[in-house]
Amino acid sequence: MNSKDLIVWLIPFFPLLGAILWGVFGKYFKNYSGYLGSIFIIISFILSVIIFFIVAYGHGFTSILYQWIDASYFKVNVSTTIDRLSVVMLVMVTGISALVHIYSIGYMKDDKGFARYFSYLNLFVFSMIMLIMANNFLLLYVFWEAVGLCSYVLIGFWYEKKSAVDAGKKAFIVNRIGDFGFALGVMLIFITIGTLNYSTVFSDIHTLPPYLITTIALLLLAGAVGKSAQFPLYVWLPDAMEGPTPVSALIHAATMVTAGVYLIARCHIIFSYSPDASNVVLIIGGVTAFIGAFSALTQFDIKRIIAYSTISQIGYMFMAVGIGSYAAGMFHLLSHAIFKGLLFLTAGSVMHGMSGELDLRKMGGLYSKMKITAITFIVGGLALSGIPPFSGFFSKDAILADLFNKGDYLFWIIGVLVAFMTAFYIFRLIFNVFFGESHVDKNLHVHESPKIMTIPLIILACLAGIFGFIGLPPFNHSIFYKFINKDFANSFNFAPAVNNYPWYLLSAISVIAGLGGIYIAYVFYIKKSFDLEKLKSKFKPIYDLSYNKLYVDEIYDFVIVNPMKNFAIFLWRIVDILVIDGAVNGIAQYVSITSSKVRKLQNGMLMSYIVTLTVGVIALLAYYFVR
Amino acid sequence: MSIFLKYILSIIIFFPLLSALLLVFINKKAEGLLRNLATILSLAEFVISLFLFIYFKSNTYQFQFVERFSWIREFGATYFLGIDGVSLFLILLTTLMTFIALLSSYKYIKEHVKEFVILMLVLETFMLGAFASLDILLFYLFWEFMLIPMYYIIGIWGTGRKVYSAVKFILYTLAGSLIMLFGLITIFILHYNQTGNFTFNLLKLYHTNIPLTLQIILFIAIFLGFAVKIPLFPFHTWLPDAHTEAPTAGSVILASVLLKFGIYGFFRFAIPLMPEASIILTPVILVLAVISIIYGALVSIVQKDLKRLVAFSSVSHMGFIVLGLFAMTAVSVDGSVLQMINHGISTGALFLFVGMLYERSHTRLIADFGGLTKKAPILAALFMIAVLSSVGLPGLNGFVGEFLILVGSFKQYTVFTIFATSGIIFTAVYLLWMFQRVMFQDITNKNNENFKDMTLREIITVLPLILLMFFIGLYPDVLLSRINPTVVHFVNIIEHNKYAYNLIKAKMGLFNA
Amino acid sequence: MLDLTQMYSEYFLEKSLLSVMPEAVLIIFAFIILLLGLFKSIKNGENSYYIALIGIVFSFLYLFILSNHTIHGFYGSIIFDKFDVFFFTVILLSGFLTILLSKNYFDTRNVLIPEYYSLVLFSISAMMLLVSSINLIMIFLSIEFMSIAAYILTGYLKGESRSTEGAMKYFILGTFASAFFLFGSVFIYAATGHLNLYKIHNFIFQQSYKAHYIYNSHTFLAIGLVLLLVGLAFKMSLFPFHTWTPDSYDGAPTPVTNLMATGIKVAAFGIFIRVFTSIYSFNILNFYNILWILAVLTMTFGNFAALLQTDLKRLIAYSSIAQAGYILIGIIAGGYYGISGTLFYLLAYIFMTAGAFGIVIMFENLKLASVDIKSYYGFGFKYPLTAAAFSFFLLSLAGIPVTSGFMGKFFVFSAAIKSGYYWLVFIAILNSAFAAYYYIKIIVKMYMVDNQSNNNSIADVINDSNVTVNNGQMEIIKENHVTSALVIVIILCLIFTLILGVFPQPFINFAAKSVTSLWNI
Amino acid sequence: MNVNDYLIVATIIFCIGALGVLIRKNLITIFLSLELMFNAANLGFVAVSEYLNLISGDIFVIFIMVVAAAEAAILLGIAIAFYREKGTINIDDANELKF
Repeated sequence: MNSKDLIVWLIPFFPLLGAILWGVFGKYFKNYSGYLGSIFIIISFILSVIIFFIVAYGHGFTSILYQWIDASYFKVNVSTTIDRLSVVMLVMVTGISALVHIYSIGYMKDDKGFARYFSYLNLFVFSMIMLIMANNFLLLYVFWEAVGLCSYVLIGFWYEKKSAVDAGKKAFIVNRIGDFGFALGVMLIFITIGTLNYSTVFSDIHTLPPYLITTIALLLLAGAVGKSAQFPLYVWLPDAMEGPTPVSALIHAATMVTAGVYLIARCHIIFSYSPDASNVVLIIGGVTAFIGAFSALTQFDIKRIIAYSTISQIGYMFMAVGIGSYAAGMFHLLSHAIFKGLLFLTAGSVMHGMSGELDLRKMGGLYSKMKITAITFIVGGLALSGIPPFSGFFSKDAILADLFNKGDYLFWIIGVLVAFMTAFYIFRLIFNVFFGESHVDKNLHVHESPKIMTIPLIILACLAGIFGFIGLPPFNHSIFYKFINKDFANSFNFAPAVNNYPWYLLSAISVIAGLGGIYIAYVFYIKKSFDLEKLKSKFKPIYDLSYNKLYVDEIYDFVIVNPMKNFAIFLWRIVDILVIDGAVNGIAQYVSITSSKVRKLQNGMLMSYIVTLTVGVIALLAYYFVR
Repeated sequence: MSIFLKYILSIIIFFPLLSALLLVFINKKAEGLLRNLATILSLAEFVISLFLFIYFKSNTYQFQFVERFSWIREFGATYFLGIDGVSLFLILLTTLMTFIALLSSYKYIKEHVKEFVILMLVLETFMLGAFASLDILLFYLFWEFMLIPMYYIIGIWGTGRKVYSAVKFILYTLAGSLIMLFGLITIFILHYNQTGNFTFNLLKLYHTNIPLTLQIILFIAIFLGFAVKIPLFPFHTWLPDAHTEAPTAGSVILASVLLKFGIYGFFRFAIPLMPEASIILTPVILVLAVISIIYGALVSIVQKDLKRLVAFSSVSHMGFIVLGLFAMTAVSVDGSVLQMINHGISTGALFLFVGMLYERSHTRLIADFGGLTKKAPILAALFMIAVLSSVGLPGLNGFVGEFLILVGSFKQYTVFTIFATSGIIFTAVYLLWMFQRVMFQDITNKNNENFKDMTLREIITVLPLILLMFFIGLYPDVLLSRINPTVVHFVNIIEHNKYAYNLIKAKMGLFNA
Repeated sequence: MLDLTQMYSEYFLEKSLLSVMPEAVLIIFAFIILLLGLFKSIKNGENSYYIALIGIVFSFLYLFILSNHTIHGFYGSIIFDKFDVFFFTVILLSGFLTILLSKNYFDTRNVLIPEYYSLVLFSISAMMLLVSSINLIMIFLSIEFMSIAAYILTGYLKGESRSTEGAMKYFILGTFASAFFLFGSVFIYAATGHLNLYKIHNFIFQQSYKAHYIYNSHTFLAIGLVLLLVGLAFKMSLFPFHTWTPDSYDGAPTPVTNLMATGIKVAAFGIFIRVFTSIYSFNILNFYNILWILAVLTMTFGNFAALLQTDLKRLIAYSSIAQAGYILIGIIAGGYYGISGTLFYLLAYIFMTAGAFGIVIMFENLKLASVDIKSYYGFGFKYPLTAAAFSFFLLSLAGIPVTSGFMGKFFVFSAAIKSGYYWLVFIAILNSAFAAYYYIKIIVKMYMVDNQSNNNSIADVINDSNVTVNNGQMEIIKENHVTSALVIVIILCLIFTLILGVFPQPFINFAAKSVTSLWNI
Repeated sequence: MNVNDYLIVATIIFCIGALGVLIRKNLITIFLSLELMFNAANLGFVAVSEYLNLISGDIFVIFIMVVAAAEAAILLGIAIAFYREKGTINIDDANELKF
């Protein structure tokens, strides 16, 4: 095990160590668990940065820890693959996690589950790192589930709240539905190719018949859709906001939910061999992007708004990877991680200041009260709505450009539309929270969050400001593309690098869309030049549709959940108890009735005994002479 | 030492019986002494059985630690013991679980302690004997008498409709095993007619060639015996009752060891004795298995009684194991063997936790719980781990076996496997929902206001299982490397017979396809 | 084939006496007891009990001395061979157990003790004679001898109407059956001209119908064999000739019931095997089918009738009918394995039955006059060892492994399958599957109860010493609900039931050896 | 006269006896019918042994007579005991033991 491997294995080691320590000896560590935990994460962040440079100036490598399963011809190792894709993700994940950890120290201060919280959080970081570093599908699947578990426990962190626990369960089960497909995909890969190692799979995948490749791709996609909260499995993410806000920031904005995108990017070869699957990805992405943005328009819960925006942003990424411009997808993934993490943390800071209030109708005019939060929030908002020079602009624009470039004009239009809506809802949020007259009830003391929370915000805000510039000069000449495309080079249908169109126009269009959104929000909520209520009533159906998230939950309940439940009850009450058990007991009944009849033969009458005997004799004789 | 190793199996089998005899002479008033002594003896038993693991040669499928003595010359029945990779771990599981069951029942069993511990030890002896014997008559002796102590345990220390459940349990299983006996005797006689000498030696009987039609009949006969034990879908209704009413220790043993005998019987007897028939009937059995998986899971969702829920869940889990076994690929069989152990550990642990809940609040209705995490964090954490291992969460033991089973069966029986895989969703649904209603949310029931957390003894009781869950989940090779040779051999036999079967099929045009 | 000249050459008295020595010993002791009974001065009960035991022991001794010889006696009407050795052993054992069980049984009942024991000895000797007789006359005589003793013993409880009624039913039916037996032998005599089993066998074997014989001798033979079968089936209590069994078992004093259930049944089977293997074995009138049907009917009836039975004595009576059905399977299976299996089963059977009756007597001493299994709750924990033993006997009757019952069933069934009676065995197996229910029901009653508030259970009766069952017999209960004799019986039966179940080898050898000496097996 | 005729006569007597046992209620009468059956057997034996010039049949008859006498004694004993308890010797009154 040389130094490189050692570093690689140390990265997940520290979070794991933390998880175990706080988990088992939590009550001895108390608040130190927070600080130590953050330190652990920072260490692994540093290590991953080192790895990043090792890879950037060297090349990727794999390192094997031990053989996990060896069942005759089914062999799986616990081993990592370190390439540009994974190191980028690594740096991002560890970085954001470090910030979130630090932030959490303040946010979760004097929560009785402090240590437990950090144990879960460390466990999550560990699982996420392993998910990224895994070099075979089974290991990927393992940690795919593991991060799901972490999100389950973290969403339901405040287990006394039924809504929280329900949300956690929902998240886990919906994810399971996705993983059902994922698992089948993994099995299919194994039985078709005979191994689960990335390298072999990707090199041999082309030998399979197309329909098989498509099937595999779609099954994997099912997993991705579940994890990344894409249509039709996105229902769990809004509810997931029941968890502590830093968790939402880390898991449900920055890292875990984007795992789906990472998966597709990781399996880009499989997808690039199956255009149909890629198109499915594209369509799902488009639909989701729109639905997310649309549902976000009318929500009042600030976290839910951001959650919907996450859904729709991931939709963007799906569109990107769907058309094969994985670089753009990854680019947006990273920048989104930053500014969405920022947005959530700031939202958390707002909550903290408002002592848990989430309804934006009960806010307003907070700007003066919590400046740092407000400013960082606005930065995040601008980034989200794709206003230059903030990171969102570059990444989103890259995607839009590639869409247009690929000739998927419909999806380009959707993209622009979504950009517009995005800008609108996020600034609706900002205006309602920070500006306008205050609806905060008087006896509530609003205050700015402590340093330990604001510093991460500032850091992230700065990142959101500058990060985008790695996307320059435009397209495949950009630093990031140059770096990352080395990994995607062998997927052949990725976005071409031609500039046969006025790209600045496109950028202009998207920027204008963004600005338009902001302006309308401004008109609505600051100038109040329209009567919103009238508007509401005018577009009532659409409004309700949006407000109730297209009734998807209700539909699921009606179509799947309830019938299933009733069927189960039927099986238990009717089939099990009535039919099968009834049959068993029925036999017993029958036997005992018969025996009660048989006993009557022995009626105590000597006469009848003699008759029986004689009859017997006659029967025997008859047997011979009638025969 | 060498002598010790030579007769180690007999020692392991009869040590508990002797311990029971020892306990007979202790005054029944001295309950504490009885309990401690029994527990210590069972622990010693477990330690002894570890020698098997240490001295087990993992590179061969041959039977090891073989002992053979003449027993009944008239039938060529011999006292013939030996273990391979499969029975090794089942024996270890048995000894461990008996120890744990005894440890778990310190508070639960309040009356007739003496009888209880004696019965438990007797039961252990017979279970071990059944796993170790390679002589069909010997096996049957152990196999059927096993029911009796279990029957007492359910009927005496059970709860609610215990008598009904106990009688149901014993009649169900007895009927099954008697019909099985019929099949076994017939094979024995057939072998005599072919070779002219009586023998119950399994390894010799393997070579009996039975005409196909008769084979199918016999397979069905023997199938009934084992299917009831497993239990497979239409024969499962004794299980919920037995599990629900049995005392914790009883449920633990029942779930973690007794159910395994069905699978073990298929593995060791039914399939190798009647390969063609089992190949022909595989589709039927797989259908039943898949039905059990989904049916069990769905029914568990709507259960109101914790134990009943776990019972149905183990119907579902055993379905997986049957699927893996009858898919008859090396991987899937590896998986099911591993999963037998896993199911033993996970479900055993679940029953232990349910038992703890019952001891504290004297109810098993899910509705009566809720919000216990606040009162009993340790219980919650460990219970959670057990639940997750039963859900088949990667990193814990359940996952490895389940995945091996599925991936192994996927090629031949894609459709079945897909249906089976859908089971993982339902499993998550019912277990997590149960856990939420029991452990999370606010305390609704006043009785749980002063709910105690786990005592040291209880922690010690479950800790081995929890550790094993992680260990097997993270490093299953320790088991697989020992199981695999046996399984590969088994599969080769079947493959060979598949060939033979195809010849037969060609000859008699069984299926025109 | 048997060389007749050689047979006749051995006819002289010593040998003849020698051939009946064990029986003779018993009869002598019986007379001794009777004589001692005349002297009122001596404490009769005790003495006669011990004398009877000594008699049995002596008879065993003679048996042991003669065990290696084969002796023909009384002009070819008695034979003493290995077969007898086995059956004598079994019968003597059952007699021994019976006598042990009888100790203290009559203390509370005013009956003549010495006569009782002498009668028991008489009937035992009659059973032995029956097994060793190979001549229809001898068979008839010993059957009657045995039965007459049994009739008296059944009605021995003076002033207890149940007992008398049982005796009466037993007597009428028994005599009726033996009338059939007689008439059957008339026809056989007419058909073959012989009363000696061997000669009859040879006659049928040669099928030598001479001109001056009756032209339709075949029909006669058929009638004869059928009626003969009726006579024997009655003693074996096969359906539909079982009707006396439950009632007289129920009415008789329990030790006597034990004697009937074990000794008489064993003797009946013994002679049936002799007759069957010699006369019926040609299957000229395919007797196998008829026995097949009889076996199925018998076991099914027995089990069905026992299923809902609550009176323990009747329950065991019915179960013994069912057992007869199982035993018959072995005889049907025939051949070396079939017959030796049957013998083994019989040996196992007497022990488990005697054990069960031992427990029954214990209950009776506990003053549960109608031995109603409803009142057993708490017994299991009040007398753990006794209850355990009882459960063991019941399991053995049910045929659960490690008990002799399983071994016997297994032996018999595999023999039957070997001879190709698949269906018969299958039915038998189904039978024993649901027969298990009523044995298990008793265990349930002893150990388990759904609601703990269960009154009038033995436990309670014992618990409060204030309770004085009718005019202070409580003391008597207290002291002899477990007598040493009972304990001995139970322990003996327990040990043998276990050994026969686990290490049957020597006993199988014993049975097999005795079978080899059997005619044309 | 052919032996068959004797046998037929014997059979008839036997059946009469059996019929008597079947239909009569009185203990004594039933026993008489039983005796009839026995004697039918005796007749048969005597006839056959006469016909075959054998002695064994006759011997058998002697024994049967003896046994019959013995049984008569037993019956009387039982009948008296029965009468003591029930005050009658009608067999229908013996129905304590049933089922």
